[in-house]
Amino acid sequence: MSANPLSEKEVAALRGDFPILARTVRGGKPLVYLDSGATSQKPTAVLDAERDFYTRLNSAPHRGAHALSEEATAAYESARERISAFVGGRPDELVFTKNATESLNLVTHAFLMGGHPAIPGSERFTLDEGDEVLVTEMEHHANLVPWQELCRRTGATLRWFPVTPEGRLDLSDIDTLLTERTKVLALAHVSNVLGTVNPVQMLAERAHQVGALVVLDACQSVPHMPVDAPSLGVDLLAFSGHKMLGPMGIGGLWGRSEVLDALPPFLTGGSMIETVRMEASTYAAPPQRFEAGVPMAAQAVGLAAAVDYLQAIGMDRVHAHEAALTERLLDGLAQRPWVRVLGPTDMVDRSGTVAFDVEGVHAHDVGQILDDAGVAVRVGHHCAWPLHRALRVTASARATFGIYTTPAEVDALLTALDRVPAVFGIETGAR
Amino acid sequence: MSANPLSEKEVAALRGDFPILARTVRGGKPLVYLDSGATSQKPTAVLDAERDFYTRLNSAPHRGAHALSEEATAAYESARERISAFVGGRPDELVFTKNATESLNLVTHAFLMGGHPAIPGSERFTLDEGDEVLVTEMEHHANLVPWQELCRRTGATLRWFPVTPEGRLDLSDIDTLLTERTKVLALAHVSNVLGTVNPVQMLAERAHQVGALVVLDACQSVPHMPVDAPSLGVDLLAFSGHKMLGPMGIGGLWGRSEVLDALPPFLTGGSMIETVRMEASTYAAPPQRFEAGVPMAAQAVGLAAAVDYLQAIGMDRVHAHEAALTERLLDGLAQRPWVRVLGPTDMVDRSGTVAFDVEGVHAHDVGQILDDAGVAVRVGHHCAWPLHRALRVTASARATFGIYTTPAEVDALLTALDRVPAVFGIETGAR
Amino acid sequence: MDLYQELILEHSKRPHRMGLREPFDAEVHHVNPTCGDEVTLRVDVEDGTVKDISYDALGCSISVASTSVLATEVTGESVEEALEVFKHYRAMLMSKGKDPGDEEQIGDGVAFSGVSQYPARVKCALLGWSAFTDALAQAGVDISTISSDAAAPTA
Amino acid sequence: MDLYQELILEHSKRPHRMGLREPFDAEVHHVNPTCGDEVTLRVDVEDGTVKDISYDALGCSISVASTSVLATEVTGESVEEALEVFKHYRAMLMSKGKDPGDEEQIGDGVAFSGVSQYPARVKCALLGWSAFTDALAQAGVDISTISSDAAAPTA
Ligand SMILES: Cc1ncc(COP(=O)(O)O)c(C=O)c1O
Ligand SMILES: Cc1ncc(COP(=O)(O)O)c(C=O)c1O
Ligand code: FES
Ligand code: FES
Repeated sequence: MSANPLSEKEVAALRGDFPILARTVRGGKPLVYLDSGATSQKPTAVLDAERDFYTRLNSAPHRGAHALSEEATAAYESARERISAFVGGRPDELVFTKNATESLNLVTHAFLMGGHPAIPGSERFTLDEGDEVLVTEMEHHANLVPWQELCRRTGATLRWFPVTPEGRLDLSDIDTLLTERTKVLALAHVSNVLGTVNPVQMLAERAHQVGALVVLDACQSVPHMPVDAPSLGVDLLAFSGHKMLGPMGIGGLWGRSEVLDALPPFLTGGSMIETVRMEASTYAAPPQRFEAGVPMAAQAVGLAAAVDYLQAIGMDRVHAHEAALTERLLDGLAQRPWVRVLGPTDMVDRSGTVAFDVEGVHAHDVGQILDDAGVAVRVGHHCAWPLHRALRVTASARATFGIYTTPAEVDALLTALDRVPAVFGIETGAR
Repeated sequence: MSANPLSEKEVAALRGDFPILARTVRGGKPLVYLDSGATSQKPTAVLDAERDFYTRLNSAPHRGAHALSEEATAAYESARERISAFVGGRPDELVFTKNATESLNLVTHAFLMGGHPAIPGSERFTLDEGDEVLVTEMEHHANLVPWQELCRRTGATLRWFPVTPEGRLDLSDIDTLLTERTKVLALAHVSNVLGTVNPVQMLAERAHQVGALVVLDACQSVPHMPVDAPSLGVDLLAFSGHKMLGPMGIGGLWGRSEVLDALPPFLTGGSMIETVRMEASTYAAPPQRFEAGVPMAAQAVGLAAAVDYLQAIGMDRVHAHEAALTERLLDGLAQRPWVRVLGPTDMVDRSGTVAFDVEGVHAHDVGQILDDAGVAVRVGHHCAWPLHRALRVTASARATFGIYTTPAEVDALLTALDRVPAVFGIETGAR
Repeated sequence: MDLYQELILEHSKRPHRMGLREPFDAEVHHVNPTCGDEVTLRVDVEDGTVKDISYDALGCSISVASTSVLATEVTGESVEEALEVFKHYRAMLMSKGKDPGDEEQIGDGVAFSGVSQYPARVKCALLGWSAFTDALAQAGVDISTISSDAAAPTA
Repeated sequence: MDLYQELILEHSKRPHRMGLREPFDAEVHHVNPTCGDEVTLRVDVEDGTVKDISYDALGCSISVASTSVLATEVTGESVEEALEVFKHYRAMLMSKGKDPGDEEQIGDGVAFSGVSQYPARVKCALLGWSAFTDALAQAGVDISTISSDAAAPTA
């Protein structure tokens, strides 16, 4: 990608759209928000879009014939169209969920139905003893625990690609791991700890050769780089709105039409039905089949505004901006031998997520020192506990970026970090 | 309840808090919003609370140690405390969901686990052939279809209380319907079509005598009258935020501690875990066990503001206000013999939901004539298709109220309704 | 309100060609999930001509009238012509008021042009017509000239 | 920052009474799910007196130091006194800065008063202590004087 990073002036202008960035913490220190990987900040345009929905159109979409409901339905469906297009999909290929976690559970629960009598083709989504689900050791709990539960309940076996010490997928055993027994390959596009960008296209191709369904956790790619679901070759793709400048409480599940068509419903209730009798019901076509109850229409409208905002910048430029910040941080950390970076230390197939460990100091204590300087990073296992075990650390500190992050903020992190050795009395190897 | 209805002046003042009520539809006609049962309008205080969260505290609650995350966590948990108290609960008795539909599915899916090895006491939530689930014929699809699916998958039998022509539960066969075989009684507190208030306390007592779990769909009671879950004697209680002046995308499930403690998890993923290994995981205590993924914290804060707003008015006064409107509408409809009211025509155990049928004219056509006059009512089966079948109508028109509804709006509905016979050439029996 | 044209009200009160008749090549049953309305519709196709459309409809004035107009306009036409009429009729309904409909092409179907302003009612005006194209397909007629989303518009 | 008192840093670097010893009446294993930190803790109770607290702790400075202070302060006390110390210590942590802690009551525990300003760290300062009260309960001690939510505060 040869796009230019954002200029200092551009970022400064952008920051004006995020009122929270002007606030101070811990007794007057300017907020340095380096936790966008957990959740991003929201531009005024997104907040305005939501408020506009509430103050002009608010009513239940797909549930009325009156003027307000017509307008709310149109706004909701226009949001679906724009957000689906953002990941390369058609309007009816996008299901709204509350977050990526629900999107992934929607898929694992489909397999628990053991095929649904009212959904032709749903027999495809069954798992039995002897079948296998393949994940990776770097998965977020959201793309691991649901598969564990699914395997526990169906008798299928969970297998996983291990992670190399450098934080890449170890594919050396691919021929024994990805076989005719594999019914599902579920993996992260980008690791939320290591920043590693996985070779999705290649793996999806291999998985399809053995007839497996490919489920992509795109939580950490969709907000940060151009993502085109069809050309990645995956079958289903989950993402979260709140990580991509959108409101909380909304996520997405993109699915190829043929796949969604055959997928049994998950949550059942109003508006996902075709006919209901006391004895039994039949179900609507996707995406409605998966959207039971009054949907988060205001949040969909807000997320569409977020997508518009990102597209106005250009996702290749968003990516270039964050890559520049990542490089700056990796360079700075490389000069501090008492810091160990988890994950790739170069920029090849790497995204803007930098986790690190100060040897001899617990990540929570590191984070506390940074926080005291106004620098907000995430500490802990970041919902990727098995990955931390594999890398032989209990926890790490993690800096993540957004379009509003500045090089000066990276430097502020490094400066604050330099207080750590003194406070906790560890050797820095300097002097 | 002897509380006073809101005075004209009070309602006029309140309406200033709902900017949407000032808008016009269909070529300049003032909006007369009589569809609050589908979703309520939101006061500025709620929109401000959400926006304030986003512009001051936005970050992922329960996922960080930095200042912002601490503040967001505190705001989120304070919201839980206030909202739980609103239905008579303790803080850890309230689970946040995306809507009432998810709340109810959370319960039905718990039974699909067949008991969870990691949750002591969860064996209680199992269903087998021979077991029965008892619902009513007046349920919203959200409290019917999930139980159908559960019965289909476990081999249990779904039974139901029928509805009398007057729109009350027909309890004459209670002794054959509610028996030792009954494992769950799931019912609506208030019908979203008929306005009928069901005798929950008595039924819960009877159900507990046979050892059944009692699940209450309180979607149409919590927003409109004082509700105290513990004194109703139910085990679990579901409601939706968007129907009670709160934001879209948030719902609640209140549960007695002992019940929640033993309930297996539903959605799995981040932040609902205790420990995670590749092989298996263990789960957190409620309410965290049921809140996988980044939650809708901003919406929780908004909903807490809605609860504050309602409490400042007083739920007994809210109820009195809506009762006065209901009586006015029922009186007006009684003077129009060509209109048939579905549900009780007096005010005994009746809430502010008035569904009606103009004989010889389809509800959608009735709704269209009203809409043309700016009057927004809901038309169709209102997600209660079996109830409509039982009452021998395909569809109905339904007016529902909020605290901002005025007597003049009820009159506007009646005036607009009077156009219907002329347009569709039906006999009114007048003159 | 442009919606309730006199012609619509008349057809809805006295639907033409109603009832289920023999012989027929295919019978379908379509439901509008949002309102619960239903139509059962039969087609009799002979030598590429729509010989009969018979139906039983339970629904709003728009859905009943549009099914009645369908039966009136299309019976006796060739299947190609019938599909052409459908395409033009649907285009008008989907146009949000931009396409007033051409009487040359869709005959009395133009009475439904007002429906396009009311998205929630577009399904009503298509209920019988979607059933018809579905029935044609089940009778072995190639309906690929109308796009695949035709049968199930999401309004 | 009031958090990292000298005493905390010292205890975290050189935790007192660490290691798992015999004899013991109960052993528990507690985990802090948000960070993955763990503590294994044993108590030896004799004639109503806490004879020994031995432990293995993997965690942040706050959790290690607080477990070390626990072992130092409470070993040799009667179980009643130990539970009293716990109650006062917890009250201080939960006070959001309002209760500075009383050295008479909780000894070196007062060094942790700064933690109450950092809600995300309260769990750290309680990890070892919750394990301790849990271990007492498992050893058959009546711990009802401390309320039931004590063992699992939701910070
Ligand atoms: C009685 C009743 N139950 C359940 C629901 C479902 O609520 P939601 O759509 O918010 O999930 C509704 C409203 O739609 C309702 O009125
Ligand atoms: C890679 C990855 N997957 C899944 C999730 C879960 O997303 P959410 O919490 O929005 O459901 C996250 C973020 O928390 C993530 O980073
Ligand atoms: S309202 Fe049912 S088809 Fe028109
Ligand atoms: S960070 Fe884990 S116990 Fe303190």
